[in-house]
Amino acid sequence: MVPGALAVALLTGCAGPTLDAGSYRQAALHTTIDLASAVATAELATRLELTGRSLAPVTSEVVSAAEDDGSSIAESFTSRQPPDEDSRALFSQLDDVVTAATDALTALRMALGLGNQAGVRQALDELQRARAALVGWQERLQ
Amino acid sequence: MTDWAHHRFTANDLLLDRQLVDSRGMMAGRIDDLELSDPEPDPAGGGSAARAPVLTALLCGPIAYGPRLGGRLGTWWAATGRRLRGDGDGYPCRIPLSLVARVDRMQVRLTSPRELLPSYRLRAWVADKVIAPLPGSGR
Amino acid sequence: MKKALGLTLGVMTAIGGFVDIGNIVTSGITGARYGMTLAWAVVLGTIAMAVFGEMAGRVAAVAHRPVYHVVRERLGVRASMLNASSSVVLNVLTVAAEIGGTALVLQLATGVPYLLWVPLVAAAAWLVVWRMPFQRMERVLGLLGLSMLVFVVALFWLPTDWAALWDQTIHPAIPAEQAAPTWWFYAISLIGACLVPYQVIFFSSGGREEHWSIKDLREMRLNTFLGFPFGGLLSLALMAVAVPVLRPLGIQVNHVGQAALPVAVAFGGIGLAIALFSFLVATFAAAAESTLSTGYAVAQYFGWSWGKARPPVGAARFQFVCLATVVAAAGTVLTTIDPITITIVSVVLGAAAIPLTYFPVLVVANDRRYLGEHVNGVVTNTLGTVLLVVMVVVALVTVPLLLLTRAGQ
Amino acid sequence: MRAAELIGSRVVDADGTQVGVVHDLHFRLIGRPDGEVECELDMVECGGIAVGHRLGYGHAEMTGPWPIPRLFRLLSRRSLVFGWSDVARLQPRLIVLRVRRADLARRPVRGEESA
Repeated sequence: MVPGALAVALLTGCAGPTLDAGSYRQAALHTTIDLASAVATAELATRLELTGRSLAPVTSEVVSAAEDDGSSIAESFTSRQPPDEDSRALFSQLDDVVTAATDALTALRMALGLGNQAGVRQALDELQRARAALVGWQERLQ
Repeated sequence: MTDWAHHRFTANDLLLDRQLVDSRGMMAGRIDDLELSDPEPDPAGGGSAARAPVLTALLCGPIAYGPRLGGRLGTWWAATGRRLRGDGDGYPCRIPLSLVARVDRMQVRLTSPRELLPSYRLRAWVADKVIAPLPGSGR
Repeated sequence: MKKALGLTLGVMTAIGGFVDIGNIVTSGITGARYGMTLAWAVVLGTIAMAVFGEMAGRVAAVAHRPVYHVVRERLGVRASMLNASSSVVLNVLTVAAEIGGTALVLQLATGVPYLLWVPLVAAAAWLVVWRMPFQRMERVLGLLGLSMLVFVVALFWLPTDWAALWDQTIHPAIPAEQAAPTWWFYAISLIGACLVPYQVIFFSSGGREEHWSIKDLREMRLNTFLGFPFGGLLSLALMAVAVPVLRPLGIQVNHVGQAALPVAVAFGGIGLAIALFSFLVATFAAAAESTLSTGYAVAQYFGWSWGKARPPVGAARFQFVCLATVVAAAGTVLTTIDPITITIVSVVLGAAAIPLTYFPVLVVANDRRYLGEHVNGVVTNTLGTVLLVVMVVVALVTVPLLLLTRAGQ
Repeated sequence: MRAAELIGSRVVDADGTQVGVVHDLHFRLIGRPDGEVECELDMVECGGIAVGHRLGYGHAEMTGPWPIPRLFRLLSRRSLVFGWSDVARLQPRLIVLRVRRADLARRPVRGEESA
């Protein structure tokens, strides 16, 4: 009973409201780390696929999972209310990077699904740029 | 007659919560409680000692187990046991000492196969109604 | 010759049977996130598992008492009831994690959503419990589980910086950018993944299923002192392959697929297929074994017949409990709670629950009336007591850490 | 009478002083003249803490692990035993003795006597 109750408590307790600028910054840092992880996962899986070192269903599963992760990270980022003007500025700068990353993940998943080689390569380039931006932000926010 | 490995022992050491094994070596439940003869009223009213109770039977099954668990869960457990019995008898399943072959450190061994014990009913019900109808149950 | 074969088989089965979804997930996460700085937790968990397994196996072989037999006799009705019921809840959670894990691996391999696989996996696990003879189950699944050695081989193929790995292993320190509570939380999850209550219940009950006696002590010890540590080595390999591949890219492991990618980097599609196959076997075997363990625990507690030696009608209530466990576990996964979360919660709570079964076994392993000359020696007792203290500390800090870190997020 | 009715009962002595709670029953085998063997409840054990006893630490055969046997033996030193002949009357969940607490024997640490 206790483990069950705990599990429920853990699963229902989602990200609470952000209170001050410091914790908003912290949350932004986590967004960049988690999103960079999703982007890198998709990149790695796709590069393996392009060099014939993977299995097609695995690649497509790993990429869709990364896309899902990316959109839920983006969603919790945008749903957080910036507490002050600085945070608001941080949000608008970071939002472009976050959107670029999630869009590229979606584009990659679609191109893979269609077997569109050129689309895959283009999405990979976008992912690489998005990841570089995210890593840059990580260093700034740390 | 019961073969006792020890001639002095305590309930916790050799009897309570021990495994019952039937005459063919099959598991036959645990000893949930012990039945003792009722203490005889002291005729002298405090002078000479009354005769000490003696062990008469081993008790098992939910009706014996419930009171040992205690609390609301124990009461519920015993009540469920009574309902499953269905014959309105509120007394636990008894295994008289005459059915006990040997008591030692390893186990309590009975003289009869478990199918002949009164505590066998629930098991038989699960076996017949739930398990046997499934394919490959071995029946 | 036949004897030697039996010994080897036993050890190999112990290796293959050691790793389950808990090890796959926690090793993958920690390797990617912390490098080898938490390797000590796997070593500690594996030592504890070997010591505990050896004691439980000895009590099963000499005193003919599997774990929950001992628990009821030693703790009395009330304490053992609490003990057995928390163990059952935890086991159901573990079975859910294993079924969910198997289904996730199948989704990876086929693209069919895991929720569709859950009923099939549950039914297959139940069939193994229902009909497959014990030894065949243990050997087939254990030996196929050895395919996980592909992770060890991959480590030699990848650009592994052995000196750095070793340095992180022997100088455990919390990486600068990481929070301390989370690092400790994952330490506990690794200990919990190695030292799983169901595995000890399974090991000692399996000893009774195979009619161990004093003459089998040597074989039992080989299994625990060689098989389990080699299993621990597999866990370390799962952790280590993440270090050269995932960590430099900042990839955190949230899915089973990510944990298998390093093998694809090393060996391509074939390697990946073997890695997924090994995940499939390990999680499926664990689903069957943890289901059986629930049946063992309940049946031993009440003194019912149990085991796979006789047809199901001969152990009806035992089989009924196993069936109910599979149904409850499959139902838990079908609520769409993320199986990875179930896994982490189950290994961490498992670490907290270890003293419940460990302590009674430690006590009985010291009882001359049961074990005669085979009681614990000074070394086992010293080790056993130190580990008991460690496990009690782990149990006390687990729930606070679980809540503080939101299950390691 | 059932064992569960005795175990867990409170025990008070002749003066009404608390003696403890029953945690075990001691039996001995006695041969009757007709050759039957009966298993007689000859002593009742009571005390504050039953855990150590329940785990088996009332017996000298428990060899470790250090320091648990010593600890539990220390705790069980407070256990007392009385014979059935010391019982004045039985009430639900209560046993009244006819002797005083100070006159009761300490529980001996011993092994079983084999038949």
